[in-house]
Amino acid sequence: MQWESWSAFWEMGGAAGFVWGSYGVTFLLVALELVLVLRRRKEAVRKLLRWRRAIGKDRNGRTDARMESQ
Amino acid sequence: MTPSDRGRSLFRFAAPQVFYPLAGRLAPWFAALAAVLTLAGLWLGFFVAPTDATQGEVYRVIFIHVPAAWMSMFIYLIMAFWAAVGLVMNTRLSFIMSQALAPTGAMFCFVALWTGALWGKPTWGAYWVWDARLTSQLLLLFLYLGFIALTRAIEDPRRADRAGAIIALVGAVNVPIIYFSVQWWNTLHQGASVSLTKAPSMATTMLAGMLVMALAAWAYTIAVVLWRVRPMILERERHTEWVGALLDQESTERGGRA
Amino acid sequence: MLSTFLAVLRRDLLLAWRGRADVLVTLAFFIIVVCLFPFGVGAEPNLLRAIAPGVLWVAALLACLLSLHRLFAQDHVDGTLEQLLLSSESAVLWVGAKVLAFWLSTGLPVVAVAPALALLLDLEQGGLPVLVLSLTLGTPTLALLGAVGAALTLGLRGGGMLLALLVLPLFVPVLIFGAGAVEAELSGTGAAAHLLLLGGGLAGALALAPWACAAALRISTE
Amino acid sequence: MLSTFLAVLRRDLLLAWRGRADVLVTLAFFIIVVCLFPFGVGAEPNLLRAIAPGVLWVAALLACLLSLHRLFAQDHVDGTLEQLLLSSESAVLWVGAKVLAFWLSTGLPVVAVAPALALLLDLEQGGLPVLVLSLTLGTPTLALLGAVGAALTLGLRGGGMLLALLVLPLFVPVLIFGAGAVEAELSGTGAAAHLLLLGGGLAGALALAPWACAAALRISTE
Amino acid sequence: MLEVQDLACLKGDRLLFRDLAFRLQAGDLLRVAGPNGVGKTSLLRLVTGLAMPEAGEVRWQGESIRRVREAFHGELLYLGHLAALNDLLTPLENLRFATSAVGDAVDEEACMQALVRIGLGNQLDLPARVLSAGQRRRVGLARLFLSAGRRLWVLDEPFTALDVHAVADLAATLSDHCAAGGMVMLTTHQDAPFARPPAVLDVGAFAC
Amino acid sequence: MLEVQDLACLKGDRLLFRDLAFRLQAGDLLRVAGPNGVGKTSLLRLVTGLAMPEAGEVRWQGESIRRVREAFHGELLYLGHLAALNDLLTPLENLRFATSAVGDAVDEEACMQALVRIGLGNQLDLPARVLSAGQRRRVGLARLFLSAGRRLWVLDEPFTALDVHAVADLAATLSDHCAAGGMVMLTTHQDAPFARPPAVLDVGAFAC
Ligand code: HEM
Ligand SMILES: Nc1ncnc2c1ncn2[C@@H]1O[C@H](COP(=O)(O)OP(=O)(O)OP(=O)(O)O)[C@@H](O)[C@H]1O
Ligand SMILES: Nc1ncnc2c1ncn2[C@@H]1O[C@H](COP(=O)(O)OP(=O)(O)OP(=O)(O)O)[C@@H](O)[C@H]1O
Ligand SMILES: [Mg+2]
Ligand SMILES: [Mg+2]
Repeated sequence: MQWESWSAFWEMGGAAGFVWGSYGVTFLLVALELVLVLRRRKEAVRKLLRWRRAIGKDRNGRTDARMESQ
Repeated sequence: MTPSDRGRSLFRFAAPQVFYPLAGRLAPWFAALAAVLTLAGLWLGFFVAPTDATQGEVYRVIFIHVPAAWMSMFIYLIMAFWAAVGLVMNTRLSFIMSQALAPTGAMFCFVALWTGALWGKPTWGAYWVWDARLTSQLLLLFLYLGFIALTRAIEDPRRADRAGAIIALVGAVNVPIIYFSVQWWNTLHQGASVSLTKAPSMATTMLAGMLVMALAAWAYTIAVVLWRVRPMILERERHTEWVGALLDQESTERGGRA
Repeated sequence: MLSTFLAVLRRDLLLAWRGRADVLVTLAFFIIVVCLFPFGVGAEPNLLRAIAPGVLWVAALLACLLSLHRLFAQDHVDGTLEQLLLSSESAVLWVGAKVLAFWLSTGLPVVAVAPALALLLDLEQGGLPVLVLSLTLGTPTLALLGAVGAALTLGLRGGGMLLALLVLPLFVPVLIFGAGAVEAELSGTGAAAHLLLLGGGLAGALALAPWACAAALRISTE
Repeated sequence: MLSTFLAVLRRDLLLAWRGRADVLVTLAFFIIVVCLFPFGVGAEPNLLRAIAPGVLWVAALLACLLSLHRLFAQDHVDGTLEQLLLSSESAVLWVGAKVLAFWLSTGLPVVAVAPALALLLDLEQGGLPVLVLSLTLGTPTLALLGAVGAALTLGLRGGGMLLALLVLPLFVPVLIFGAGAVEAELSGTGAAAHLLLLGGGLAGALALAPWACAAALRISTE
Repeated sequence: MLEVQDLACLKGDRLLFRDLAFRLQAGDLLRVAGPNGVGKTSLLRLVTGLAMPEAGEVRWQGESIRRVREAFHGELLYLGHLAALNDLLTPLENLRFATSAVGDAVDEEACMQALVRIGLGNQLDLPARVLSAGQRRRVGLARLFLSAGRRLWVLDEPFTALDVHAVADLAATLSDHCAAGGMVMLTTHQDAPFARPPAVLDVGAFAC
Repeated sequence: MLEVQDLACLKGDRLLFRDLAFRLQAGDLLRVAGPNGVGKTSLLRLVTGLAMPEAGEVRWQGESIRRVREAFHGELLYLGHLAALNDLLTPLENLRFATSAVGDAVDEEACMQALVRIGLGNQLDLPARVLSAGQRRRVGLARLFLSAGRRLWVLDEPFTALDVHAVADLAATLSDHCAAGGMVMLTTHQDAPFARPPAVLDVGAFAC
């Protein structure tokens, strides 16, 4: 382990801006991509469900009704 | 032929139906692998690898810079490969794959540029020089953006698939041409005042960190692409019965939870 | 077989003639872009001379780029493209005819006035023949590559700009070798290698672009 | 009165949003043109630094020029313009709204990314604020002047190019003062005079261009 | 109300018609007739003030429309050959814009109802680009339901591309507008079931 | 001759029709009917091969048109909603190009006669831009007179914008083509005086 202290680690020998700037942006982008990708599926499912309801193919409308009556 | 037979023969794309659940099952494993490898790579990079004699600590950017640069190039090749498969075999899944790869490739491309620029300022004194490798990386970003912009601009998915495939292939033919032309262009003007190959010979721990991070990038890419492919499959196969059944199930689950 | 090729070629040239204003204006654009530089950069002769080949080539490239969207747009809007695609001839034929007519009516004039503009920017006289030769080899390549982009972006919103984004990375090698040829000649290295590569690029584009373009057109009109 | 202004502004911004790709692609075009220069001119940093303000301004001007034809073209083709001219409100109002929406969706992004590109060309940091200020004052002037040209060339064949020819002479003074401001700042003379002139130009254009544009539209649709 | 006097129209070197005159009063429905190319569209554009006549004058309430342009355009609804649709916007957005741009304050609900009434209830969210020929036409015609306040309707071939039901519907709407004191001037080559047979202006009779 | 099987057409989210099937034999005149937006134009484009079906097949002489594309297109004449006119060229130049581009060897004299016959004798030298709506349509239709050799005519709303005489004329031309062993498939919302009442294909019956 070559770091004397945590503060030395964060200073990165004076290159903090460059190193953490690189890592920060990279992980920010990765996080953003993950959020977008995972949200996209939920949105797609919601959109498709709305679409199925609109074209009246939603068999589940009936199942729901049955479940309520139970 | 009975009506129901006909209904089934209407939509006979078996592959997506198989691939969809498979992707859903595999993706978390790759994501976990990526997380573990990233942690290992960061530990190697920050706590095991020694300070560089000439550059000091700045060089630690290398652990994302190089894997990102590699990934951006690999991903373009894979993208073009799937595009070609799609055009030849006329399978929708291949087109979907190539479109799902593009954003991640563009992301890595941008990361390589960004980290390189931040690295360049302390080492070369400028964020950017028109070096051959840098320039071809920039053009690669444009190729990615063009592909994404084109496929997004076309609403009809079938047309978007094919048009995107054509531009991906044309781009793939051009990547080597660009690379060599840029190299030649640059060496004609200025002696290699800056050159990446002059980078310090690496300690083995550095190399190990870099390789582990590259593997992490691979695992991450696979996970993200599998996740991105799933909703794309759903949207395109929405007329099929299996998607219908799946959606019904999904909405019951939601209804049940509510 | 040849009849389709000739019919399309004849019509497109007739249209270019009928719309002479267009051709002249492509030229005018080329001239104006070149003339803008002294305004933007300042009138110092040494500086201008140093950037002259680059500016001329960039201007030629932009002039080509900006007229590209015209290549199929009108025919797409008025339905002519549909009719051509319903022709029983191979689409590669008439695509070739259209690109040829396009180059004759926009590329050739640019090549023709380039030497005059080079004199304006004080380019040394020795560079002129190489400039003309490099443009003669390079602009048809640009037209061929650009045609693929034009076909792909047909009828899309913001098509003109999207087109620019798609084809500019493809244009870069042509630009590098084109402008490079002139600079190499001026610096005494000799332009032969550059010109050979430009020629090779043209041959490659001739062999592949019409097919890609025909495929793209079928996709775009679906 | 304001309702027409707002309706047009809202719709045009909505359209810009709907066709986001467009806005992004205008930007991409700006970026690409700037990046082309090193390929044409060569990668020598000193040369690049010397031409940087000129190149940036010429690229901004071209990006504006190339999106100009979009300003009225679609509305003309689909008949919306006729309907707007049949509105009982003064045409100056909605012309103003259209130009404003146009600048917000194409000029503003260009102003926003210009500093990053300036770094790419290695422009000295001191010049950046002046560059941004000069573009902020200059690009709306370009949009206003360009709108008159766009209105005059509406529906003409080769409109895009004719437009370029018409408005480029008007754009040249803006270019001279815009690029000049940055160069003056870098050479230590101070950019105040240039910026004042740019501001004056903007005020003048704001006062006159919408009227000219409205008149031109009436003529073009007759 | 609307009065046309001695109108002549020159196109290129061809004088399409001359000495054309008619007047339109509250409740009138006028069908401009004549074979293809006789000058019907040209006449309509003269009447709306979009084009200027070679000779003669168009008067609104006794005043030349060039002098009372604003008042006249406030009372006029013109639907030409072109549908005035932006391909990227939905029918609803197009309709809202079309009304508010000419200064009619119409709320979204009313626009929606007009579209549903004209049979585009299922296409409210589609971009206009993908609509069929008849559906595009209908979006333009939906403005009729929102423009009862405008007295003069000038329509160039409104029945084009419409199916039979829509034609009957439209004819009824036009008849109603006239019954309520409005004026309608239209061209068409098709027969339509108007409540009362319309007056006919044969442009061919004034051709040169 | 022309055989359509199990055709399905998907537009965006909407399956317009499925399981659509019909056949067309020498001498048949088929009118594709249905309300606006049901999918008539879409069907015509599938039949010509300009668009690809979601499912099903179009067969020409028993072979899928994708396999015999060239032979099929050599026998086909398609006139769509768009007139395929270049605004700068005269009707004569447009017509000559339209015929020679698809490989029909037609000389100038024949083109001129076709234009005169369709009533454009006075407009031979005008640029297409200034033609009236009906005149533009006629230039497209003039191709019919020069395409007797093409067996299958597919026409999308050919009667649009035509005046009554032209409609009668066109109907007669179509009837003649069928009588001579050709096939015609058209859409229209107007009635036209055909020699024999055409067979009707109601797309609405296959709608989903
Ligand atoms: C914006 C600036 C930069 C860009 C676009 C860029 C791009 C690239 C690319 C594309 C690669 C992969 C090349 C290959 O594997 O063949 C790479 C590798 C590399 N880069 Fe950069 N780079 C930039 C700046 C820098 C800087 C400033 C340094 C350090 C002084 C640097 C050091 C390295 C090293 C050491 C490698 C690995 C070399 C190898 O594996 O052969 N890069 N870079
Ligand atoms: N420059 C010109 N020179 C000669 N004739 C012209 C010129 N411009 C237009 N025309 C003619 O003027 C007429 C314009 O007619 P217009 O469009 O008003 O006809 P229309 O009655 O609406 O016909 P349609 O029923 O086909 O819509 C056409 O006959 C056209 O040929
Ligand atoms: N992306 C889409 N999403 C949903 N519906 C669509 C989409 N694209 C087209 N449509 C619908 O498909 C239909 C296309 O119909 P088409 O143009 O074939 O109609 P048509 O029968 O020719 O009608 P018309 O008589 O009006 O010409 C329209 O109803 C349109 O709304
Ligand atoms: Mg008319
Ligand atoms: Mg239709």
